[in-house]
This record gives sequence, structure tokens and C-alpha cells, in this order.
Amino acid sequence: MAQMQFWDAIRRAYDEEMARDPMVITMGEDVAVAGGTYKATNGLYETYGGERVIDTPISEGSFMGIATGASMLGVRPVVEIMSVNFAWLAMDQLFNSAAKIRYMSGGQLMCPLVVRSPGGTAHQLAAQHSARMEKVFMGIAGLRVVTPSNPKQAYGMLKAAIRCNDPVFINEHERMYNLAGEVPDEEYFHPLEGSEVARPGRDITLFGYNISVHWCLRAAEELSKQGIEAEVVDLFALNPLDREGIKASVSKTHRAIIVEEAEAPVGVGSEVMAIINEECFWELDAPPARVSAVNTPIPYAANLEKLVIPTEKDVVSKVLEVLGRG
Amino acid sequence: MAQMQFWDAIRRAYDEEMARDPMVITMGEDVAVAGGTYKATNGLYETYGGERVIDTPISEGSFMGIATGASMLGVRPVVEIMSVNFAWLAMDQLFNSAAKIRYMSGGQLMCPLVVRSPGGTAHQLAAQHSARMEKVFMGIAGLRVVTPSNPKQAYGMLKAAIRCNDPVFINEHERMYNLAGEVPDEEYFHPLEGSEVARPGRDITLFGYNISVHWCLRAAEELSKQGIEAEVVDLFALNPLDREGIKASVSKTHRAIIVEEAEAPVGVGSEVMAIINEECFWELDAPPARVSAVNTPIPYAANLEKLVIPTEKDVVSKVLEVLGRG
Amino acid sequence: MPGYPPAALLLEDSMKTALRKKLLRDMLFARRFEEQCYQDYQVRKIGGFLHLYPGQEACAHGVMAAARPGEDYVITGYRDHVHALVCGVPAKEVMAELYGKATGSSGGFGGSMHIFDASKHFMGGYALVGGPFPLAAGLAKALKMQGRDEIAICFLGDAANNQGTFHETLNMASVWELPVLFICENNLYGIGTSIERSTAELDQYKRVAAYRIPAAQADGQDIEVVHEAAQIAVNHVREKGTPYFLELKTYRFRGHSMSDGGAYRSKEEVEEWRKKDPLEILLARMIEDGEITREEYDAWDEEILSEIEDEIVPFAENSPDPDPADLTRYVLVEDDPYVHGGPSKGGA
Amino acid sequence: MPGYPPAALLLEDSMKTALRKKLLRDMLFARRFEEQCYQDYQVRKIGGFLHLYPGQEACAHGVMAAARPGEDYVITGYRDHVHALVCGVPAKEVMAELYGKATGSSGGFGGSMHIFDASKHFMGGYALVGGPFPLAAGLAKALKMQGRDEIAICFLGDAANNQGTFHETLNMASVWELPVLFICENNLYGIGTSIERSTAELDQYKRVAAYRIPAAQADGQDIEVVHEAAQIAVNHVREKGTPYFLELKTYRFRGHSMSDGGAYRSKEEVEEWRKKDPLEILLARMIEDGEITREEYDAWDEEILSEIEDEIVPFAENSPDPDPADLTRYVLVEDDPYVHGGPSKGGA
Ligand SMILES: Cc1ncc(C[n+]2csc(CCOP(=O)(O)OP(=O)(O)O)c2C)c(N)n1
Ligand SMILES: Cc1ncc(C[n+]2csc(CCOP(=O)(O)OP(=O)(O)O)c2C)c(N)n1
Ligand SMILES: [Mg+2]
Ligand SMILES: [Mg+2]
Repeated sequence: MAQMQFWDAIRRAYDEEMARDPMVITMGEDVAVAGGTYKATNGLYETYGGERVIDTPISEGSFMGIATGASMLGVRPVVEIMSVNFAWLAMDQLFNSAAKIRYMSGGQLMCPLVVRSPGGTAHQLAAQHSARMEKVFMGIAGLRVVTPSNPKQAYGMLKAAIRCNDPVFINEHERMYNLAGEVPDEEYFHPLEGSEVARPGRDITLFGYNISVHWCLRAAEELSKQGIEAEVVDLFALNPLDREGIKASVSKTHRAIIVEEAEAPVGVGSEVMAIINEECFWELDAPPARVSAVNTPIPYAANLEKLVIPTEKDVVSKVLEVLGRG
Repeated sequence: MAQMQFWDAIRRAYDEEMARDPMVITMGEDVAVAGGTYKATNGLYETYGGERVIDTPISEGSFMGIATGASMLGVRPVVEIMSVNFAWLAMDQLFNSAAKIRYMSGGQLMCPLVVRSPGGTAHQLAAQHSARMEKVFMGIAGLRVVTPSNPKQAYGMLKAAIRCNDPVFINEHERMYNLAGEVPDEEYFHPLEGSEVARPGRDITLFGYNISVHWCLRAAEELSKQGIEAEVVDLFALNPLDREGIKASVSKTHRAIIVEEAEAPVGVGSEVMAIINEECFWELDAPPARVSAVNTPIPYAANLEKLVIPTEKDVVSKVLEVLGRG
Repeated sequence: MPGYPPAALLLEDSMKTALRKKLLRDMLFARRFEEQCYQDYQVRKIGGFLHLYPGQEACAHGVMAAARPGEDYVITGYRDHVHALVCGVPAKEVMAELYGKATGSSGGFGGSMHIFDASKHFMGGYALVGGPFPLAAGLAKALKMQGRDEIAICFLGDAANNQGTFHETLNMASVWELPVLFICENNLYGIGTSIERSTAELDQYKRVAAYRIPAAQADGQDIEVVHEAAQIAVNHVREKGTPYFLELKTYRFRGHSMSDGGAYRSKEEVEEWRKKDPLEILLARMIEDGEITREEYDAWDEEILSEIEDEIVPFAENSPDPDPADLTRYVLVEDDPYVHGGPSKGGA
Repeated sequence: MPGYPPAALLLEDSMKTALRKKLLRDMLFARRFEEQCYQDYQVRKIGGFLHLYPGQEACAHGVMAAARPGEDYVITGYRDHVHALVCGVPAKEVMAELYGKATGSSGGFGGSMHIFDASKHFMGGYALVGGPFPLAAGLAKALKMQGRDEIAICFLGDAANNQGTFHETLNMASVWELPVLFICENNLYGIGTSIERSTAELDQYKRVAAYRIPAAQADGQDIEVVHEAAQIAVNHVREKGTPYFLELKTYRFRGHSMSDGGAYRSKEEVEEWRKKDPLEILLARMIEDGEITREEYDAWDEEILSEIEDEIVPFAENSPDPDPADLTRYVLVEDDPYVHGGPSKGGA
């Protein structure tokens, strides 16, 4: 097991899959000659050439459609949307074409398309560069959505997504590309459905995904010092969500908090709460709760930006509140 | 109080507002010379001329942006997106510009833009013409979302939306334009926040919006015959949602079902459930539940389409289930 | 633009007659098929939106006569029945699709706007205007990567050219040198909006210079003119492997869809165009050249009408509805091993 | 295209000198301002993404010299500081915005990519490439409806022209006859992608013929050339009330943003363009014409540097952070009576 940074884990997945299958291609703005904004495609252009590692014009709507069209004939495109904020421009093709072609053709065609994109807030990128859009993608029938919280997942999910026959959206995070972690030396495919207990506990479940898993883990450590053992569940798959896994953990701890970097309305938090209500309401010893961003566009000023995004401290206080120790 | 059809109530609101304020304009595909796909803009072109009643090319992304730009200088554009499925093409301008300009300019500019669009399933319009997208719009900070269930609301909401200084999305329904109902003879502005008890009851609350209010009302009538008095709450405002109203009703009935035409994941149902959990969990005598569409793209065949969309019968059975009489 | 000799001119006389006969009969079949759809929609045997093709037959038939139907990959919008037929999708399966039956070309999942037949390389009708532009370029990208000889052909309307995808896709198709042929069926309207009120440049082929893609315009009512122009276009794309854009001036005789009042077009204009019926134009020429008689033509018509009445409609009528058990079957691949950690993890 | 006499040529010699002096000093100010931003970013006083303008100064200054800064409505992308300055937005407010302070031009809510000053008719910097095209046309629509004499001016880069909004907006601006001037600052790159690899037609003004909008191309490094070309453009838009597109060939001396390694451009290319520094071109000409000496210029430089150091930076530095109580203030209008049923319902 080697330590690897997040971007490098992605790059390794690309490299292995492109070496294996000449139909795997990648396209996006600055992915080729420049090697990718976050280096995730670094060196691929030199190895696989311009027909397979493609710098696109700034035409998100149509290069998503071109990738979708190619995927119908057996090409396996990995589209990088440089920042998830730009994905709005490509949603028509993703929603109306990629996610629906298999269904509306009565199963004749498949769109094995992968879309990778970083979302989230970084250092003061402000209102038009800080979107957290996972809630939009995960509501689309026909599109798988996964979101890695560490380099191993990032590596294994991209490999699985490239081989999977469904369109898959991989929600990454601008602030996580330099995160280091262990990645197996041997080839590894991460599941695209399910969830993972990142830390077992008994008193309360903290549901996180992507960056918020780390907030949950740090909060759990802090809470542990106070004698509270929080279970942290990593919801690495957002569509479909792991109803069984959610139920199992809440049935054990009887309390739940969902932690998300996004604003609350119609988000991961609300959907997980709904699932808890549907699957194991009677197991609950306290109302499930959300830790979410303040519901605003993201302000530029550092002091305001900090106020908007939750931290592990917010998680800790919410846990104490739910446990009646607030 | 005159009986009026839904489309005609909208048309009347347009007419009154355009007669009053020369800065009110409307634009969209076929809204002018042809009078609008659903007649909602019928006759306006003849009265107000081509500078104010504008047939657009098929360029949703940019005419949304043009309307937004004009709104910054005091024009009050009402954009019609012929079918909400096409709104994906315009989401970038709606999300990244209209909903954020006031915020990111530090309050200097406003975008008093109105967007009207019908969503929902109609008679076999299939996968690319049956989207129910309210859940997407209502997750956007900075955009108001309302959805009328009757002609009076349709009339009063459009008038209020045109005068309101925020961008407002009005979610209509393809199958409701011919619905008749009473509309006040005098000028009327419908609130853009809040909810309405469409039928009082004591045993359970049925939350509906737009078309599903009617399913709830019919189900309530049916249930009444069995001695069950359901309260029907019309969530005519989806962003912001009426937390107080939701709490008040559930605190009275102690049981809740949310009825939506859309697929369940990250939808109105999940958000209302989350609010119930946050606001009045301890008031609940049973887990809140959702009645939603099957989570698929919409199939064309009549028999399959019927299976996907919920009906008042599904509402009735879910109520019986929640009340333990299933 | 290279001066490929138009295909029809190269043919021996006898082959030319055979081709003309086939084209005329095929167009007649398409016309009758669409008329049947019209009737069946009135009695609600067909649901959804229905967009018919009468008046424009020479476009689909003329272009595909210059291509390889069933081999080249074709994609289009919602007005798609006839394009499907031309590619070889069985008429009874198209009709069954419109009836929403399990035997339909999309198994009843698609309907009129979403005819698909992968076996005939008919890659679908799509309901969002402008959506197929990039999909077509994507098909071409795949064909290029796979070193194949087929090309991608995209049929769309004039109003679709105002969508951003037109601009974005043509630019990429040019820069990336993709073997895709764009056919613009310019029928002068997008629903009820005349091209003159929506579009700065009325000649659609002129808009293409900005992408350095060769482009041409031709009369879309005379199938032999279409065929010739299309042959140049198809040869260009197939031989050079780069895009081409062909605009065909045409007209739809019926409304945009079934709910179209038609008030936006003058009677005179419609009458004027009805004189340019593509069937009549070819028929008259063939009669003049002694290749067919009016009686032979009428006999075809009888045959076609009986085929529709006795075979196609009953097939659709008597086919079963889709199985409710399949309702969620095509949403996500359920048994994909990679969903569950790869084949070694025992995922199916 | 009508041959408006270029503005500069109409001026008396003394006025011409005065104008040149103003333009040169303003460009120098802009250069120094951006260099200060560069430094402050290194020490993290400025956050977010930062896109600087050195090399392109003749574009914004030359165009606005032909327009009415502070009156005409200007809108642009994320590389927006200098466009704001040219419109009259106070430099210290721009700097305070970059510092994220309450005294910033957007109150600290916007940052570098979102400078706004409604009082100066500077309608914002926007971060999504291509987003301002339609917004600009919308501003023009409002001006037209209100019968006003101002025009809308949209500054964007070359790579933005590949976005669908370019195509859609130019078509509508043409059909609807909107008074909007599109300025394309063609610096040959979109981040690290050369125009040659992204775009079929390298001459951006040629892409505009498809919309029947008059267009021209000019050297963007010589501010007097820009000024002349812009005067024709501005006059056209103001007098005819219809759109115009002006391409300026230019180059950015620095990276795209602060994280740019720059490996995609050769040293030779950068060197070649650095010889075409817009400040040096005008300075040399003025020295030759005896309008200024190198010493006077250096004195300006001193003045500017002190102004930045003694006034602008301290203002930003010493200004308060935005009030946390305002965090949600601009999301939705809270006291809007129409939210609560109209004024008669007592909504505020
Ligand atoms: C994105 C989108 N916007 C609007 C529509 C509604 N619509 C359907 S067909 C049509 C007109 C298209 O005209 P054209 O491209 O000329 O094709 P034609 O119908 O004339 O064959 C419109 C506006 C749509 N289906 N998709
Ligand atoms: C919709 C969108 N896609 C991609 C980006 C990322 N991006 C920012 S600037 C840029 C290049 C723009 O180049 P150009 O328009 O030539 O302007 P320049 O930066 O050269 O002034 C790109 C791709 C973005 N901000 N928005
Ligand atoms: Mg047309
Ligand atoms: Mg550039």
C-alpha cells in the first residue's frame, strides 16, 4: 500500500484504464496539454495522444453531448467539468440524453459515460465558483452518483465507473486533491453502491460524504474524549443511496446527524432523513438533525465565507444538542 | 367572483400588469404571434406589440440571460419556458446570474425576473417532456419558487411575482391549464411565502402542491366517508417553505404524508419530512411518509405511464397504512 | 468544394429507373404511413406529441439514397418516423411504438418522438431541439476512433440552428475533424415562429462558414436534386473524414404537431408549396420519361394502403402492452459487476 | 460599414495631447494597480482567483475613450478590475473588494471576479465564461425600451466565443436590433489552450457575419488604433441602435490566473508580444511627438505608486470586514410587500 495524493490516485486510475482499453478517452478544458487544473490528467496526453486526451473549447453543453454520443457506440469517455458550477451548462445533455437514452430506447443502447467534477467551497472562490451540486445530480433517475472521501475511493471509483455500463457522475472536491492516503498497490474497484462505516460507534451516527466525512471523523475524535462514541458512516454513493446501510447504523445508535457542506434545502441531509423516517423511525431516540451550510450564495469575504460553511465544531455542538447535553 | 380557466387567469394577470407598467414584458417561444402554447399570453402581442411580447428563437440559455440583464435595469421580464424540461438549458443563467447577482453585488442590483414554466406528466409525453423539476429550482438560494394549484393562485401569484423584487420561478402544470375556478373580480396579489389549509382535518395532514393538492383533496373526501378527517395543506410556496405552517398542521394532526408527482429522491417530500423532523418530531404519532412517483424516466406506453404517477388511491392507501388500518 | 460527380448521373439508364421507382414508392409509403398516424392519433390510439413529415419526404429519402441506410448512423429530432423507415426500421415496429406496445421499436418506452433501432443504426429521435447536434458528433467521434467506414448523419430543422449546441458542435466537429454530415431541413418555421422573425441569416448554409465547414444549399422538394447534393456531401464526409453541412429548402404540409392551428402561415403560402409536392415532382418526371404510368402508381398506392391496413396497423393493435415488470428495468444496470466492487467481488 | 471619422483625428492638437496624456497615465495606473494585486495575492491579502490585465490595457482604455465611461453600461468577465477602473469605480473600492472588505465596491460579497458598481454603470464581472453575452444584450434591451441614449458594452475573451451564448445572443441582438457593442479581447488563449487548438476560425470578427452584425478587427496594443476602431463601433451602436462586434488582437503578459505555470506558451512568443507593450507604444510616440519626456512619465509613476501605497492599500487594509449580520441580507428581499399578499395586506 502506497501513500498517494488524491489527484494522483485519479491519474493512476485513468492510466490503468486507458492502457487497457483503447476506447477509454478523456475530455475537458485544459485536461490535455496543460495536464488538468488539478493535475488529475497529468501526462496522459503525452502517453495516449490527442485523439484520446482532448482539450475542449469552452462548450460544456456540447462536449457533454459529444461524449454521450460516443458512449452509445462503445467509447468510454471520461468528461472533466473543470468546476461543478459549469455543469449547469451541461445538464440538459446529462439529464435529457445520457441519463435517459437507455430507458427511452427500451434498453437497446447504453451510455457508459463518466463525468468527474470538483465542487465545494475553497478559499474565497465566491458565488459563481463554490457550488455544491450533488443534490441536483442525485435526483436524476438513470445517473449514478458517487463521491470519494479519500484517494483509495477516488482511484477505485473511477476505475469502476469507467467499466460500469451506466452513466456515472463522480463528485470531487476542490480542496481535496492534495489529500494523501493509502491506495492498494494491486488493481482495485470500489463499489458504486453502498456505504462504509468509517468509524464504528454506539451513541449516534454521523452521516458524511466526501469532505464532510473528515469533519465527522474529527468531531468523533473530539467527542470520544467526552465519552461519546459516534459512528461515522461514509455515504460514498449518493444515487442510489444505501437504505440498508443507513437503517443498520441508525438501528444500532438510535440517533443520527447528517453533515453536508451544502445548503440544507432538498439536499443529501433531507433525503437521508426521509430514508430514516421510512426505514427505522421507531428506532429513533431523538429527532435526526442536519448540519448544513447557511442557505446563501457563497460570499467572497473570508469572514463571511467561514460563517457559511460548517466545521467539525458545528458537528460537535449538534451532537451534544441531540444527546441533550447542549 | 368569476369562474375562470387557469390559462385565462394567467393571461388576465399579464394583461393588468402590462397595462399598468410599460416595463413589464414577456418573452418565450411562440408566446407572441401564436399566443402561447397554452394560450396564457393570448392577445398580448396584439395589445402590447412586438417590443414587449417577444417570440424568441430556440435559445433558452441566452434568452434567460437577456431577461436577467434587462431586469437589472428595471425591466420586469416574464420568461415562459415552454416546457420545464427545456429549463435545464437555461439553468446556468438562472442559477449563476439571476439568483446571485443581488448577493454578489452586495445588494446593489436586483433581478426582478419572473420565469413561468409547465412541468409534470401529461398524456404520454415520455422521457424528455415529462420532467418535474420543482425540486431543482427550490434548492437554489436567491430564487423564489411558487406553484399554483388553482386559477386564483395562478392569477395572484403572477401579479405578485411581477411586482416582487426577487427572481421568482412559477411552476405550472401541463395538465392544469384548462382547470376552472373562482378568481376575484378585484385585483388580488397572492402571497409568495406561506401555505394554505385547503381543507381542515384532525387525523392526518396531507401536504400537496400544484396538481397533487387535487389528489389530496379527493383522497380526503374518500377518507372522510371512512371516518378519517385528513387536513390538506397546499404548499404553494416551495422556496422558502413554510416551516411554521408545516409545524402547525402536524402539531395538530400528529401524522403527515407528503404527496408529490415527482420521484422521491431529494424532493419536496424529503425536505418537508426533514422540516417536520426538525420542527415537531415529538408531536409525531407515526412516521411521516411520502407518496411519490416511481423513480424512473417517464415511459411512453400508457400502461407504464399510469404505473409511474401516483393517484388519489395511492394517497388513500398510504393514509390507511400510516393510521395502522392498512 | 470538390466536384464529385452526382451519383444519379453516373447510373446506367435502367439502374436510374430502378432507383427512381424505389424512391417514389418509398416516399409514397412514407406519406401513407404518416397519414395513418394522423388518423390513429385522432382516435387516441397514439398518444403524446405527434409530428408528421408530409411535404419533406424528399429530404430523408434523397439523402439516404446517397448514403448507406442501415449502416451509416442516423440521428434526428422528434419528427422521426420517416427517417427511421428510411434506415430500414420495420414499419410495423414503428407503428407499434406509436401504439405504445412491447413490439415497438423502443419496446413502447419511447413513443413517437423517440424511435430507436440500434440494429439499423438508427440512433434515435430526440425531443429537445438542438440536442442531437452533439450526439451526432459523438457518434462520429466513435466511428473515427474505431477506424470505421460509416459516417454519422444528423437531420434537424432550421430553428434548431439557433440553439447553442449548433455553434458549439460545429466548431468542435471542425477542429476535431469528425465524419459527420449535418442535414438542415429548412421548412421555414419552428412551430409557429417564422424563420424571418427568429433568425438573422435566412440562408442556413451561410451560417456555417464561421466553422470552416463546407456547406451547400439545395431544393429539398426535388428528390433528384437532394440526391445529387447529398452524394457530394456524403462522399466528402466519408472520404475526407471531416464534416459537411447541407441545407435543404423544404416545407411541411401539415401543422407542426397535432395541436397546431396553423394561423401563422397564409393559405397562399401553403398552396404555393403544395404545388411542390416531392411525390408529384418525381412522378410527373417519371411519367414524362415513360418510366411509370399513373395506373402503376395507383396500384402501388393500393398495395401500400392494404399493407398498412392489413398488416401494420393490426400488428400494432394486436401486440401486447409492455410488461409492467419491466417498468424500472432500464433505469440502472442492476447486475453490473463493477457496481459491486468488480468481478472478483462476486458482483453477479 | 459607414466611414465615421475616427475621433482622435478630429481633435485639435492640444486636445489630442491632453487625451493621449490621460490615456497613458490611466494605463500606467492600471498596470501598477494590477502589479499591486499580484503582490498582495502572494501574501494572501487577496483570496479567491485573481486574473490580471497587464498587456491588454489598450483594449479597455481605448474602447472607453470612445464611449462614455460611467454612463454607458459595461459588463465583463472575471478579468475585470481595469474595466471597473475605466468606468470610474474608485480604485480604493476595487482594492477593498479584493481585500474582502465592507468598503469594497461589492461590499466584500463579490471579490476579484465580481466587481460591481451600479452608480458607475459598471454592471459586473462574472465568472462563467460566456455568461455576460446575454446579460449585455439584456441591458441593451432595457436601454432601448427606456429610449435612452446610453449603450451596453460587453468585454469578453476569445475563448468565450465558443460558448453557445455567443451564438444565441448575437442572433437575438441582431434580430431584435439591440444597442450593444461586443468587444472581443483576443489574447489567443483560454487559460492554457491556444485558440488554434480550440477554434476553427481564428479571426473572431469573421464568425459574426453569420448574424448579419457588422464587425471589425484591430490591433489591440496600440491604443490609438483601438480608439479609432472603437469610435466607429460606438457611433454605430449609438446612432443606429444596433449591435456591433469589434475584435482586438492582444496578449496577456502574465499567466491566466495566479496558479498558471505558463508552460503552454513559448518564451519567444511571450518576448515577441512584450515588445508590443501598449504603454511603451504610446509613450514612445508621445516622446517622439514631443508631448512628454521620460522624466515626466517617471514622475507620474512615482505619484501613482505613492497613491497606491499611501492611500489605496491602506484604505483596503484599514477598512472593516463585512458585518456578519449582513450574511443573509441580500439573498431574498425580506420586506417586499408583494411577498406577503400586496401592500393592502400590510406586508411592510
Ligand atoms: C430545447 C427545446 N426548446 C423548445 C422546444 C419546443 N419545440 C419543439 S419543436 C420546436 C420547433 C423546432 O423547429 P425546427 O428545428 O425548425 O424543426 P421542425 O419542427 O420545423 O422540423 C420547438 C420550439 C423543444 N422541444 N426543445
Ligand atoms: C462556463 C465556464 N467554463 C470554464 C471556465 C474556466 N475558465 C475560466 S477563464 C477560462 C478561459 C477563458 O478564456 P478567454 O475567454 O479567452 O478569456 P481570457 O481569460 O483569455 O481573458 C476558462 C476555461 C469558466 N470560468 N466558466
Ligand atoms: Mg423548421
Ligand atoms: Mg483569451
